[in-house]
Amino acid sequence: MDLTLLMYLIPSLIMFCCGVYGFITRKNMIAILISLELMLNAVDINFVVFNRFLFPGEMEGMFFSLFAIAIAAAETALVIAIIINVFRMAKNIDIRELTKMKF
Amino acid sequence: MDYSQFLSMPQEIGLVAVFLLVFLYDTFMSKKVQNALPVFTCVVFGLFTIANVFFCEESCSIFGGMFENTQATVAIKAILNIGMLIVLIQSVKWANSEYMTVRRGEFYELLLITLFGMYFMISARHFLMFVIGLETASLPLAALIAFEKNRYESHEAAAKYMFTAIFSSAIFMMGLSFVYALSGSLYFSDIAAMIFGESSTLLIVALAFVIAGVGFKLSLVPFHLWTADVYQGAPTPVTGYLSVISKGAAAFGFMVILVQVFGSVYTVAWKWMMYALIVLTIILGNLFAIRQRNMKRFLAFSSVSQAGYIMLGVVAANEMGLASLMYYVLVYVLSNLAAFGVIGAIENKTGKVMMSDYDGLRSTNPWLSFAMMLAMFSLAGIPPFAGFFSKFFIFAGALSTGDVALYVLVLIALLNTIISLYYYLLVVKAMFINKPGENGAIETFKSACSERLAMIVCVLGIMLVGIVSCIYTYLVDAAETSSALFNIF
Amino acid sequence: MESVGNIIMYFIIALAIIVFSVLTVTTGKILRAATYLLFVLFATAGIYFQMDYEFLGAVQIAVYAGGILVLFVFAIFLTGKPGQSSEPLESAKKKIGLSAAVLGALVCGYALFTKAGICSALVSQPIDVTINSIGSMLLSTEKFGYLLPFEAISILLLACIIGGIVIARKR
Amino acid sequence: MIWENILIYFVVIPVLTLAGLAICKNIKQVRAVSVIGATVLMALGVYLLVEFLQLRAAGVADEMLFCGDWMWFEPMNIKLSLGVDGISVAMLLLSCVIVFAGVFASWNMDPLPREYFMWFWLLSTGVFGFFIAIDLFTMFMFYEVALIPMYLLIGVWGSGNKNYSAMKLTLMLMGASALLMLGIIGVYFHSSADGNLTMNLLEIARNNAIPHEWQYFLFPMTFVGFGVLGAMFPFHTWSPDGHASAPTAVSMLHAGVLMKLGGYGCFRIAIYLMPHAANELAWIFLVLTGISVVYGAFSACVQTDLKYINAYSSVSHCGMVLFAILMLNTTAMTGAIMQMLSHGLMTALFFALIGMIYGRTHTRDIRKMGGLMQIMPFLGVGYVIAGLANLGLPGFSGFVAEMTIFVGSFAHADLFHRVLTIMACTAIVITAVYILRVVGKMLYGPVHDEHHRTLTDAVWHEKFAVITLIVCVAGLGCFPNFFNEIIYDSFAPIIKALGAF
Amino acid sequence: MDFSYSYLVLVLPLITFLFLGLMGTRLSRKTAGVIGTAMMGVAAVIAYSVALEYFFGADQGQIVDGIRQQIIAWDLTWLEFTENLVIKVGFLLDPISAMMLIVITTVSFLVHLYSLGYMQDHEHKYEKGLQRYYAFLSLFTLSMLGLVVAPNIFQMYIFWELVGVSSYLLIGFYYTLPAAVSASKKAFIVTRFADLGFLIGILLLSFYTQTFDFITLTSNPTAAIATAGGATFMGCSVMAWALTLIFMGGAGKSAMFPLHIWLPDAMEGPTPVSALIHAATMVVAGVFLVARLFPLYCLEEGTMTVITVIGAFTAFYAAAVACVQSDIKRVLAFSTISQIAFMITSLGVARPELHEGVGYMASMFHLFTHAMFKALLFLCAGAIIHAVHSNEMSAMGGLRKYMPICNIAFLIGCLAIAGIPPFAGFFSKDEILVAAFEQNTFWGIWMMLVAGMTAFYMFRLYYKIFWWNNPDYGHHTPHDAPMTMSLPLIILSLVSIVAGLIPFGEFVSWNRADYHIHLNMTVAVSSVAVAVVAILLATKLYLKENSAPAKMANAFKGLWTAAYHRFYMDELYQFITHKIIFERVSRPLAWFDRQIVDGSLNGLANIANSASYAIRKLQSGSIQSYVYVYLIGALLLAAVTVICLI
Repeated sequence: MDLTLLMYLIPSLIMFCCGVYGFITRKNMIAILISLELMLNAVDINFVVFNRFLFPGEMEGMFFSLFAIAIAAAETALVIAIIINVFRMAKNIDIRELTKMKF
Repeated sequence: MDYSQFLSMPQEIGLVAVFLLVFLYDTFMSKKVQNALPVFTCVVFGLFTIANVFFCEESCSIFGGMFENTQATVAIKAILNIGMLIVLIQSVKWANSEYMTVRRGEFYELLLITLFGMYFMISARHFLMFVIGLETASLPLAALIAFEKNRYESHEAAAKYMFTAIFSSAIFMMGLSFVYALSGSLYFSDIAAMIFGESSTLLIVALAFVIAGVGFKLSLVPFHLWTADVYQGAPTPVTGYLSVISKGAAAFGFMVILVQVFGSVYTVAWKWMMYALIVLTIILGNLFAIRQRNMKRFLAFSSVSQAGYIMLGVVAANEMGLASLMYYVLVYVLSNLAAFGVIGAIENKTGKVMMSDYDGLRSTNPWLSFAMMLAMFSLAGIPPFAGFFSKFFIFAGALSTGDVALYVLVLIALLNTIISLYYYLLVVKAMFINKPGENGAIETFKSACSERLAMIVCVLGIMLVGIVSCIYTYLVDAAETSSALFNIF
Repeated sequence: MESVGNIIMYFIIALAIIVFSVLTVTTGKILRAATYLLFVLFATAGIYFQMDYEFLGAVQIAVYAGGILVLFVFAIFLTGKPGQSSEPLESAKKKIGLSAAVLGALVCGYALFTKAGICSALVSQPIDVTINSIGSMLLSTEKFGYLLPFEAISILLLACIIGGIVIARKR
Repeated sequence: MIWENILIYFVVIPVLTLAGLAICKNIKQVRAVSVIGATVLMALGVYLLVEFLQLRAAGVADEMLFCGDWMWFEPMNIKLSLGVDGISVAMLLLSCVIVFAGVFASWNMDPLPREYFMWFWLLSTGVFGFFIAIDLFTMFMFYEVALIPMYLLIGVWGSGNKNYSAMKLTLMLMGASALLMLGIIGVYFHSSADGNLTMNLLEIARNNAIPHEWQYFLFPMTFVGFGVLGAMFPFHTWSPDGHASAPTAVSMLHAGVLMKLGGYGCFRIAIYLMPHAANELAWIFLVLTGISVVYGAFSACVQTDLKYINAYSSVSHCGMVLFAILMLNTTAMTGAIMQMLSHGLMTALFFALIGMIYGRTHTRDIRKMGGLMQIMPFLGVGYVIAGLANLGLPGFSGFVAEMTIFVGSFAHADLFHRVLTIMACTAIVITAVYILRVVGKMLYGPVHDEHHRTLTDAVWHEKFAVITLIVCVAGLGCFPNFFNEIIYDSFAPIIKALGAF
Repeated sequence: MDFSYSYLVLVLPLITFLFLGLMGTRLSRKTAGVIGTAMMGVAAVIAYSVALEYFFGADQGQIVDGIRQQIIAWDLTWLEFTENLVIKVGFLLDPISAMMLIVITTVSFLVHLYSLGYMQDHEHKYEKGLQRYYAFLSLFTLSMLGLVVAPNIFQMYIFWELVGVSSYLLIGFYYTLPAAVSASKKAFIVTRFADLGFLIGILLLSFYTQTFDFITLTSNPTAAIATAGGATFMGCSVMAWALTLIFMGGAGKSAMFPLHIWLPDAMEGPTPVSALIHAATMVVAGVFLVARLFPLYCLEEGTMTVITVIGAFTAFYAAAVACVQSDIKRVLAFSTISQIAFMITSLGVARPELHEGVGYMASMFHLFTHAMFKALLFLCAGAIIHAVHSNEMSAMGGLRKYMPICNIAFLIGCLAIAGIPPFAGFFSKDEILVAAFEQNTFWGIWMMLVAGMTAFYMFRLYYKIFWWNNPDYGHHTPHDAPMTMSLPLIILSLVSIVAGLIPFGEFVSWNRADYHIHLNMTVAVSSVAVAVVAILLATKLYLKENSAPAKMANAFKGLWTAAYHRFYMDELYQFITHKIIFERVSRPLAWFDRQIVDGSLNGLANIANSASYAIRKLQSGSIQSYVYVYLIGALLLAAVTVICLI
């Protein structure tokens, strides 16, 4: 039995979709952020496995993942700062707090 | 290791220098002169903007083709610089308000960094570079949006912006991973060569994800839903910045990606995708805008539909489309910033942002209403103001392909200008025709020098940019020297 | 033919990713969600190791699992009682989320599945992913050199620091 | 240099007047500046006419005289091209007269006279620019410049349901100009077979390169685009509401000049540049405009608001213009131009009088007026004259124009056209019905409202405006051949283009 | 001496009109009247000199080979439609136009003069607006002269319209009276409707013949007809259509059934105006028009039949109505209609081959004499109305004692119209009857019957005014009119007596050659007999007040009422205009315009608005729904494209 590309893509895809699901359904902002991390992580996996399986001679995919991790870290930090600020004002971090502006 | 390549990107270097100057001034200058920081920034950035005009170096492609400067990129960056300068001047008053004193240094630093990110979006010829540019352009913006700490809306807007931005960048990168799977490279030129003739499902999905990712920045329908809330929540100078500068940069970058990378699937796929998006964007943007009574929200939806018009230049996918796109961005920058200038001035003074507050403004503040009217007319595309010319050229650009489908598209867009005219006229009506409401019109006030200066620049721009034809001519030249972009066609 | 160890390893990793991902987004308690995320991240690092990108795997563990997750935990503690379980999800919302996820999976899955070479096996040729080569590529200005992104991302990080300060600062 | 061309001054003067108004301090200065501007413009118009006639008399047979072009947007080969033929000269003169009379008709504009006049002059700028330009882009630009001031002129200084009317008018006209823009760009991209695209009318016509299938698409675009402004059925509804709400001078200018842009554009752009489609599709628009003619007249019969009556009458008369243009022969087209001049003057006169009457009685409902002839004889007589001119009394311009149109249209060899002509002819009877109905109800009979007895007759500036217009109407009606000869030759190129198919 | 000075005939009234119209209010009323009259007098003198010069003057080519030539005294190009179709304003002299010059200027001058007296109120103050009155009279004279001397059909149409409008203005002279206003409106609109036919006729005619010129058209009528090349429309030749339509214009102006309804109402105008416009001159324009194009008409048998039938019927109809009217001006108005119908019939039955075209000559002759005696009758009526301040017969009676001059003049007029020799009417009417008998005995008898009715109703009128009873006039005793009014009466009486003796046929005939009138004794005697019988009947019934007329009216109540109401023609028109045109066409159209055309636009706007409202839920404010839309959008974009590609 060979480990094929597909076999690695399936968990990544599921991870991604879980992220989507989580984003849409969760109420807690941090939970939503966690879902986002799942999505970003899935993208990283994709890059890496594509690189390794299809273009083993180069390392572009790997480098992309490398930078993506850095970016994800930066994003997370910023979002958490914002969440904490929201918490300061609204005293909770329910996503439904963020519907003051609409229509 | 040829580090001299950095010298081929003087605009970025210059911008970093400006950033450092501001940073150092903010950090090390004494309290006494701290109040001059906004003016200092304006002056330095102004010098930088002017200097840019004189240091237009030759086109170059550096870092192994990762970064490219052409006359077109120089031009669009110059346009963004002008917009940035106007935003900086407009915000002097705001930045000098008591509340802002402690963080105005950061305000300018963040603004400059965002601009830096946009430079990269424009010049990047490698997807990693593009993503970094995109993130650099959007992440600090979230901080800027959340700048007004004691306004809840500000935070709500920041949160909305951030969540959507990360989600969209996840989608975008997902798309990129597919592209990578297809081509094995992230260099634009390599990808284009690799996917030539390819029209697999994966490519289409990748394309859709890429469009969605950048469409988020441009707020194309259906990727636009964050726009209104964020515009409303953000501090007005930031809203102005968000609505024009970041949109302009994204539009250019978008065009480069679609044309250079995906040029080979133009007719098969993305022409139609963009077609659908443009129709949706223009129509829905307009429909949403009709009902808005908050000026900032109103302009948000107006800018959504304007984005649709800008995209007409993209679907044209030729030199003329590119030139018209840049021209449109320039005019749009001036017009929209004029509008935001007025809104900002009034908000600074009275805190009022509803359209009904503007009733009878003409009788108390004739010049403000005049500037606002010009902005509205320009946005609506009424001659002899610049907006007319930009609309005309963007339509002409789209039609220059001779494609019958585009005629239909342009027709739809043109018919939608009627709706847009309707709501722009609503503002004019409020100011000029309506009688002041129960609380009376906004009282007469003298806006700050800086605000007036910015307004004058915008108004002059609105009046002259159209009639003075050399600007458009220059942009066409610039686009034509970048015709390597269109090689694939 | 892969070595059995690799295969077993793969299945453990895949299973961990799938199970913990699902758990992350379905668990009611936020702190548990963070913990499950940690497992997912570890598993991901496992894939990187399996792909021979040891450096990347190390970064994944250090930055993600070590850095980001700690941030999460801090945030969770800052914003509420950690053990608190949120109210149950509305089923309408669940359906919506599920439909989006499934549709996404279908589209992406179909697209990937029709891609040629999707079933290609791992080529076990040795690849040059030494720290040495990574380092030199990271600072190269030639093609496939990453000096410019490296510099650019430093500015991004700087911006995030400033932004974070601005947002989090009390005044 | 551009300044050596006399035509550019038709734009320069309004712009200068505009600038002058901007620095005015009080109403006296505003009036003075406006009057000076209008007078200079009038003089310029007459001078142009004389020069033009001299050149023609000297045997200069160019299609357009005083031509000149200056590169504007080089990448698209857009030039600022100027030039006039007899038709443009006639239209320019008309505009001069209306603007001149309009200034006097809005003598006591209140509130904000300065702003009012500024918009007024901006509108004029657009109108003049449109008539002197022969470059599609320039024309289109000026066309839109002329449209937008209407919104504020009606919205701020109008009366009645002004917000609705102003919005409707602006949106409909701008909607039409949207079609027009598409049409113009389309024409541009097919303007030349060898890739030297151009916006210049004459060059496009000379190249004659627009493929027939494209003409089928672009002709309706441009024709409808201009036709809306020419109040073509079923796109005429902006006109009644708009006119009813607009202040006097604006109605004058709008009906008198602006609606003429429609007819002028229809034939100068739509028909001239796309003769094939014009030949093939004319029948559709003939039916529509034929409906306009009769329909407008019938609708006018039951209106009770003076301005509505006149607006529907304009629909009918302007319909006649387009109708005649579509007959595609010299006589009918000459008639169309005559009708434009005539309708411009007459309607301006009408609206001026209505405005003056309304300014006194504060009602425009004819059921609430009566016997005004006894109270304000000057306005009454003026109104009767305007009415008679409108219903086509010989000696006034309307008769000449309508007869030329009928004779020309009837000369069409096709039975369909002739039957339509006869149907259009019936409008002259219906016109008589509604004109006399108003005259009878409003001016004649016993005084309806005793309060009206205290009203005064016209004052000098009003008389001046009215007399200027009456003289022009009668002049055109008594000496038509003078104008006929100015216009007649200008159709040769168009007829030639049409004949090529 | 050539005829170029004839332009003065037109220019003088024009100057008068402009002068009085523009400056009139600065003049006193009397001055204005005197100026108007004087100028008219001068114009009349010049017109006489032109006409007499034409008929009797030294040879300037008026007569060639015994045929009077058509001379164009002068012309100016007024408007060029095409190379062929040119409107020239000119002056055509031929027998009928010269004759008309005399008629018009004579009557017009007398009316001008008469009006000086008539247009005063009790205190002998001139009426308000007299300047305007004279201006309009001048305008009318100008237009009527322009009409008759028109050398081309388009000039005729132009002046045709102008007489219409001056008629309108004069009928509505008392513009404060609603009746006058509506009468003027009616007159204008009905004639305008008829003119539509005229216009279309002109268009048709000129389309085929490529000329407006009367001389070209009539000098070779066969060729002109042939230009149509036998084209037909709905079964009739287009030329027949053209000529019938042109006749329709004439019928409108000449108040032929069914377009006659405006004329009785037109009596709301001042009586001198009725005399001038609605009796003597303008209403015969239709006759003149047919006469002008006679060579063409006589080639289209169908059209001629139409003309005859309409004429004959109208003559009878109007006479019947006139028999029962109580308003003296109405009686005269219907009498006018009837008499004009005589002329029309006469033209209708005229054929070149029948008795050398006697009908044509008779028609013109009757036109001439009728102008004189009908003007006389109207002016008398004016004097009477002036005296008793009422139009109604019931307010009169026994006036012979108070107004002797008027009595005699009116009697002369009645005798003339009744066709009693040797008064003018006898000769001309006799010729008409001859012409009718020539063509068809039926028409002869028919017209003779109508002639008898004429005699009856005229004498009924006469007796009712001057005899009948003797009411009490109170202290406003009627008296004869002042000299300015009486003089015209006397002049016209004299003319009415002698005009029949003019050898008219020598001047006017269809081919402009000499034509010798000889009385057809059979017809003459029988027609006189009929007239005498009718007069006797009238004498029996109306000389003294008695109840016989009322009994008769009761006996034929239905008929009488119908006739009194003019056989409900007005009501029919009212129905058509108000119920059909206004209620069924205009109002629905206006509704359609508001609701459908405009409504659909407003509907579009509303759709946009409600669409805007409907989609606001999309902007729900929740990030999760935003993201959902975002994702679905992206996926759909991909999916749809993929599906389309496959």
